[in-house]
Amino acid sequence: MLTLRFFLRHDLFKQPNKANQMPFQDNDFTQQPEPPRQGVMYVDVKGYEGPLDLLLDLARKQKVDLAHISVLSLAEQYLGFIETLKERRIEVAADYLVMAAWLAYLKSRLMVPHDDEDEEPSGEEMAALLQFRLKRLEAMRDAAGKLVNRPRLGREIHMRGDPETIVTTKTKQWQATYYDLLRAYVIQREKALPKDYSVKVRTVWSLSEAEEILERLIGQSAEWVPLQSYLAEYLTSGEERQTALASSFTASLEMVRQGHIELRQSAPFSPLMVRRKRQSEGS
Amino acid sequence: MEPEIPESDIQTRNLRVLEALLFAAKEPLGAEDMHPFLSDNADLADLLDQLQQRYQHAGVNLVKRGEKYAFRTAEDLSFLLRRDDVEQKPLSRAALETLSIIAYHQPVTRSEIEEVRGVATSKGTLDVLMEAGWVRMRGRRRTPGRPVTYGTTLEFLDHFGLEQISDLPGLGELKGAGLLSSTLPPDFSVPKPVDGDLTPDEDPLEPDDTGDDLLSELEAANKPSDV
Amino acid sequence: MEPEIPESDIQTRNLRVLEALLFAAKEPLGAEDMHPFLSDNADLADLLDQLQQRYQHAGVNLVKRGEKYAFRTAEDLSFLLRRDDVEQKPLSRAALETLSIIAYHQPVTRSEIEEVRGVATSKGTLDVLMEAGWVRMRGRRRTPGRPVTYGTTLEFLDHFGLEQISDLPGLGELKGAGLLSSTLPPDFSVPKPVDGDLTPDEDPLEPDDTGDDLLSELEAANKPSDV
Repeated sequence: MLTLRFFLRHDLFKQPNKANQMPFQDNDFTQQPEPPRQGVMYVDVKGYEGPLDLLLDLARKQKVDLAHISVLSLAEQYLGFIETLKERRIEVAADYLVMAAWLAYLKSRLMVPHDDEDEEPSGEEMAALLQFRLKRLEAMRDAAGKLVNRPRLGREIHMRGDPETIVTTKTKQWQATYYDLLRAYVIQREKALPKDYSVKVRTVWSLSEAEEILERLIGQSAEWVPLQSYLAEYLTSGEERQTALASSFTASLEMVRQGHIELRQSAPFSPLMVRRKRQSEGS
Repeated sequence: MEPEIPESDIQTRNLRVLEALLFAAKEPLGAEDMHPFLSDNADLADLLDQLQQRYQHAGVNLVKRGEKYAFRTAEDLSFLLRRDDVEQKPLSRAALETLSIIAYHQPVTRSEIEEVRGVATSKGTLDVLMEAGWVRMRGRRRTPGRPVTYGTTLEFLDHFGLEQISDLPGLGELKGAGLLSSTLPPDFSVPKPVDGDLTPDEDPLEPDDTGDDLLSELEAANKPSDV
Repeated sequence: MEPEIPESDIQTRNLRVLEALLFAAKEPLGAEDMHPFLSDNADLADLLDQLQQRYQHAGVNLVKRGEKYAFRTAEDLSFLLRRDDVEQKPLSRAALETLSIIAYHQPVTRSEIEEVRGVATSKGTLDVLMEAGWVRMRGRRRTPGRPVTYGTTLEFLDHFGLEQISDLPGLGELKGAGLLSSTLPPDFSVPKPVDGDLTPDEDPLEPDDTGDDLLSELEAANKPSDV
C-alpha cells in the first residue's frame, strides 16, 4: 500500500476547521515567504484523509457556506495544489491523482456549453455531485463533533458505581418419567426371577419333527398321494391340526428343495399331491 | 455577580449532588469524599439525614457503614438479588431403580432394596432421591439392627402424576401394558404400596436420627456397589 | 387465605421492587428482566412512568435506552461529576467519523462509509468501534458481494445518552437537507437510520459469519488506508 507523506508548510494546514480564512489561492505556496528550516514539517496522511478531505478544507477556506462555493475555482485550487506538490517532487498517492483527473475533466465540462445529445453528465451535474459529497462529509463531521461532546456515560453521566451482585443458587431438578419408573421396576423384578421355572409345554410340531414324520409316512411311495391323507391321524385333534398342517407343509417345501420328494397341485385349493422323487429323474 | 440563589435551592442542589455521588460511587463514601462537591457551609450530617429519610421506604435505602454511606437494596427486597437457577438432570438408572422399588415395596429398608436389586445401594443414591424430595425416611423397623425404613413423598406423587400411591399399576395392569411378560411363576406378585402412617412394625424416627444404619453399612461393604 | 391486599400496597411494592432492581443493575434492564418480580397483571409501562416522574428532579434519573431502562446520574450535574481520568483512549478522528456515519446512515456497508468519507476504512477502525460495543454487524445486504451491514447498539445509545436512534443530534436537519442518502442523486427519498430489526434488503448473519467481506477486502487493498 502506498504511504502518502507530504512535505508542507504546516502553517497552511494547521487550522483546517477554521472557516473564516482568506480565500485560498493556489499560488499561496510560492508567494508566502519561505520560512526557516523548522517551518517545514513532515505532514503525513493523517493531516488529510484523502482527496475529499483536502477538497473540503480548500472549500472551507473559500466560503463559509458550502452551498455557495465556486466549484470551478475549487477545482483550480486543487489542481494547482497537486501541481505544486509535483513540482516539488513530492510523491502523490494515486487517489489524489484520480481526483485531479476527475476535477480536470469537470473543469472542461463546466467551460464547454452542455450539449443535450451528450450522454455524459453535464458539468453542472458533476459539480452538484461534488458539492453534495462535500456537504455530506462536512455534515458527518459536525455530527461527530456534536455526538462526542454529548454528556457521555462514565465521564459526565454515571451508572451505579457499585452494582449489587446477584447471587445465583443452582438447584438440581431431577427428571424421570412415569414410564421410566415402571420400566425400572419391572426390569428388576424380572431379573430377580428364578431361572429354572418351566414354561408350559405347547403342542407344536417343529420343522424337523414334521420332516421326520413326513419322511416316515411317505416312505418309498412313488405314487401321487394327497399330503392330507398321510396326515389324517394327526388332523383329527383340533389342537394339533393347525400346527401339523403348517409345519408339514413347510417341511415338505424344504424336502422338495433338497430333492427328496415332489409336490404337485392341479388347481388352486385342490389337494396337494406328494410322492418320493425317483432318483433317475434327479440326475 | 449573579443574584443570590435562595437557600432552599442550594439545599435541593446539595441533596441532588449527594444522591448522584452516592449512586455513582464504587464504595461507601466518607465526609471527605462528599464535602468538596457541596456548597460551602453545607451541613453534611443534616443532608444525609434528609436523604436517609427520603429513601426510608423506597426500594433502596441509604445505609451507614462505619462512618461511610452507601445506597443498598432495602433489606426486605434482598431476595431480588438472589436468583435460582434450575438445572434439569435425568435420574441415574441406579436411582430410578431404587426409587421404583421404594415406591412399590414401601416401607422398605435398604437391605430389602438390595435384595430385589441384587446389588448394594450406595448411600449417595438414596441421598439423591431424598434431595429430589421423592423419598423420605419413615421410621425404623422393629428388627435386629433397627434399620431405617424408606417411603415415597407427596412430591413423588406430584411429579409422577399419581393421585395416591395405590394408583401404581398392579400385576395385571403391568402385564396388560406389556411391561411384564405374561409368563411368570404363579407366586410372582407385585406388592400393594402404602405410603401412609407407620406400620405396626415401624418405630418413629427420633428427631435427632440422622438415618445412619450400622448394619446395612456393614452389609453394603461386602456387596458390589452400584456406583 | 389472608384478606386481600389493597391495590395501593401492591402498587407501592411493585414500585419498590422496580426501584431496587434498577438501582442494583449496571446495564439497562428490559421488560423480561423486571416482569418476573412484579405482581401478576402489573402494568410495567405505567410503573416505570411513575418511577420516572418520581426521580425527575432527583440527582439520579430513570432513563430509557432503546426498549430498556436504567438509573443514570442527572445530566445537568454532569459538569460536577465529570471524570476525565476514565477515558482510556480518545477515539481517532477516523473512528469518530466512521461511528457517526454508521449512526446516521445505518444500516450501512463498509463501502458506503468509504463513499461518504472518500477514503478507505481500515478494518482496525471498525474493530475499535465493535470492541467498544457501540457498533455491531447487523446482517448482509442483498446486493452482489453480499456486504456486511453495520449499525449501532444499545450501549451506543447508553454511552451517548440517547433514548433512541432518532434522538441523534441534528438528525432532522440532515434528513431535511438530503444529506443522509448514501447514494446519489440527493433529491430522492431520504432514508432514516434504523438500529432495530433487519430491513428488507438485509439478510441475517449466519452464526459462524466472521464478517469478512471479500469484496471490500479487495477494494480496501487498492485504496490508501486511514491508519
